[in-house]
Amino acid sequence: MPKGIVVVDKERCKGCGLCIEACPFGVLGFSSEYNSSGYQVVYMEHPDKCTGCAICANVCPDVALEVYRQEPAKEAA
Amino acid sequence: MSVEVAIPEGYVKIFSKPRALSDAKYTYCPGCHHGIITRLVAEAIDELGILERTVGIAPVGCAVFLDRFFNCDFVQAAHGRACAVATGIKRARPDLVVFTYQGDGDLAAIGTAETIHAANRGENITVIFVNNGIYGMTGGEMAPTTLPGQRTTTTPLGREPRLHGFPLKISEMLAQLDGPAYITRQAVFDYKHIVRAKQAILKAFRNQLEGKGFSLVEILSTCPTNWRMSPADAGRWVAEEVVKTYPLGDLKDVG
Amino acid sequence: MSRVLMRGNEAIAEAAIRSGLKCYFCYPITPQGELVEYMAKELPKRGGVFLQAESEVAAINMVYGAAAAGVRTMTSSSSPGISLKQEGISYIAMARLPCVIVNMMRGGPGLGNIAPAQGDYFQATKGGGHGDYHLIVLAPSTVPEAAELVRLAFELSDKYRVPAMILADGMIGQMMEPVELPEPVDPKDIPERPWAVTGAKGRPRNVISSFDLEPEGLREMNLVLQDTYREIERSEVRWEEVETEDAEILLVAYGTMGRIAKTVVRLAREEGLKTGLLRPITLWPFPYEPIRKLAERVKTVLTVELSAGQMWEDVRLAVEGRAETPFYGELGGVVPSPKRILEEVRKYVG
Amino acid sequence: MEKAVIFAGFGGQGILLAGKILARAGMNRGLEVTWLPSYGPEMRGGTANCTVVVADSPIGSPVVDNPEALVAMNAPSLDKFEARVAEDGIVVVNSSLIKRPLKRQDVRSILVPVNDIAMELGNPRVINMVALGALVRALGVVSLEDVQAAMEEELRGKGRDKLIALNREALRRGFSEAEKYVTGDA
Repeated sequence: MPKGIVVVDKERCKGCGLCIEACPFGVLGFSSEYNSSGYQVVYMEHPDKCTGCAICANVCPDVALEVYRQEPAKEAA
Repeated sequence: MSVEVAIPEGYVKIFSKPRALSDAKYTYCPGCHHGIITRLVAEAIDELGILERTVGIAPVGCAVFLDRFFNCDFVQAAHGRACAVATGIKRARPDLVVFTYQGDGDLAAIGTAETIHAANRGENITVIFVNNGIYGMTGGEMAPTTLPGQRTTTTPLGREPRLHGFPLKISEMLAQLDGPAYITRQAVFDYKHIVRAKQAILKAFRNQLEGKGFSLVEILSTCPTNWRMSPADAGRWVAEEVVKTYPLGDLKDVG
Repeated sequence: MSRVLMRGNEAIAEAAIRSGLKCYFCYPITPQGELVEYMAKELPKRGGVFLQAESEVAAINMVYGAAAAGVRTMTSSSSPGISLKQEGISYIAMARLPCVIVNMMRGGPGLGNIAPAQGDYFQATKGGGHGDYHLIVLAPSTVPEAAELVRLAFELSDKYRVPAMILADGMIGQMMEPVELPEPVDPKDIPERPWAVTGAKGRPRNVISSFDLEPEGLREMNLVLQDTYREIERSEVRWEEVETEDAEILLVAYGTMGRIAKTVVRLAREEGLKTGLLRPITLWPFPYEPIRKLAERVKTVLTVELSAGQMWEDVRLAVEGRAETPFYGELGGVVPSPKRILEEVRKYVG
Repeated sequence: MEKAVIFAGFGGQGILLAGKILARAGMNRGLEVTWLPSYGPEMRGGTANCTVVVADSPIGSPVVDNPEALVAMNAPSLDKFEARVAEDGIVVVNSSLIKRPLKRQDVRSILVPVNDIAMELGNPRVINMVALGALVRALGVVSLEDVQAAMEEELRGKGRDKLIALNREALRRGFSEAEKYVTGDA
């Protein structure tokens, strides 16, 4: 399981690509999908590489990304 | 969010849209830094827990629809007059947290007088000044902050300082005054700078809560549409070129 | 002469340059952005001065200065910007300085929106700023006519030393049509300005001023203005009539609404409704007399405007009870379609 | 003859240029034309449309209730304008982005996978020319050669000369794509 998951709000995404550029691990890419406005939306091209750092969401100008991270297991101790 | 993805167990949400923002989609162009700056202001309002007593002043320009994006009270000001409107609100109801959000045309051209005099009076307001060196909404005309040589629709051969004046350094000017408490210049072209800009915005709001007076955060921004650059190239242009004319950092801080 | 496909804003700019424009001052506002951009690109190349001011207030005062210095000068803006300029326009009117002001009207009041509207009719035709004055107000309804009226605006403004306004709206500014541009003016045909401040070398000094603290003096200045206005009212009224000969109902509409009304006349005639149109081209001076004459013959004079009924007041002053004078208007930048107006026509005729 | 077309899509699809090229082609034929854009602050990030009227006599209203043709480049555009198309009118549908069938039975739909054709041609930016080519075939007021010439006038000397050949081809592809829908036409 990857450490992080990025969820794209396809209707908010304007396909500017800033998140793709900013991701340190090359997780994101353009999908072949267009939203109803006609923008080519972003998706997790390599989900296994995601660390859940949320840099993508921070640079996203359209607040189109939500980020989830795996809870640390050590809390059980 | 219109999201259908099921998140497996064991994951926690660590980033989502701030509460201060509404569900309305931004009207900014793809890749425009305005969207980041707008979100940072909303995050600051969330973190300080002041949504219910905040009043924003929407300018004329690309952020003219700002009131749609926020969940707090808003007033729409005439072009350039945001600081005067903010002054009136703050004087009438000092308990409110009042901020303006203005572009360079609004704040540094037609509103220069209002800006300088509000700063000089030390009005206890927070000013977010988005500087992208161009008039975005009207079609990419020269702004007072346009760089020398920069092509705009009203400087088709590039800004020539002898004809069109020099870049107006509003933050440096305001820092000379006795009125302001905090004047800083930030940028949002990468993660590190976004984090710093957020801290500056938080401080500018905290200053108001503590009664310290006029705080202005200038944020270097992009206009991919009118600069005719890709969003990524526009960010690099800020990082490599714009900062030479507009160096980042605090210009005044009374602490 | 060949036709060029141009936006209204660009056609106005080009026509102004060909009319001998020397100095243009502006502040950006939609929907006249292309006019500003065209000037920025073209005017300096052709020996003129283009300057983007820090505000409309500054821009109109720059026009005041350039006009005082004796050159053909112009500014352009849209409704909220024109409101800001009113103080300066009042000074210019009293100082008797010729200049051209373009107002590409948008929806108001306040910030309103940038859709086409005609809510600035009162402001344009009744003065607008403080004091007793008028502008010569010309209202084009097509892009080619806009180009033509720019030339006329400079000529009338120079002839009477009264500022002239082109009153159009965002639709005319933004749309494109084929235009035949006017020939460039011969500088020799631009009237001399012996009153201008050009340096008092070899002549008594010239003073451009809009005030006299002595009431008798100020009255004299006002009387000169009023005499000029009466002369303009006698000589410069312009209008167009369409199918008025046998009309039972007369539409009165200007600018954008004027051209839409032409389609309404066509549609109404197709249904056998005897409909005509009077389209004022000068809004000040207003065509009271031609409307009055037609009101003797028709049953109904229907005013159609993109406002709550501003020109309607002048139409009723012209008709003075000779016919019924209903009104149909739209607000907020909503442009009624020809069919919608036809519904209004059917209420009164047929 | 007076025919109106609404071109609609989102900002960046080249809608306004497509309309302008049709207007120019009409003007070059000696016809009367008007080109009326929707304009505004939301134009770039939102929807864009323009209305072109081509006529053989002076045009009154540039605002049109029921256009003879609609070019719908994305789904919101079809939603917005479908109901207004004149009876027996034409709708050029960008079937790459619009998956739903027309609601109207009394108009002719011309399905053109505009984005896919543009990708085949190697440049997604020529979608507007593909759509315009299809419209021109269906409308029949100006010829393919007329719009190709008008397109050249529009692009020449503006740093876009290199794109002329590609745009010519895009117009032609759109034109022939519409062919099968209009066989039997004069």
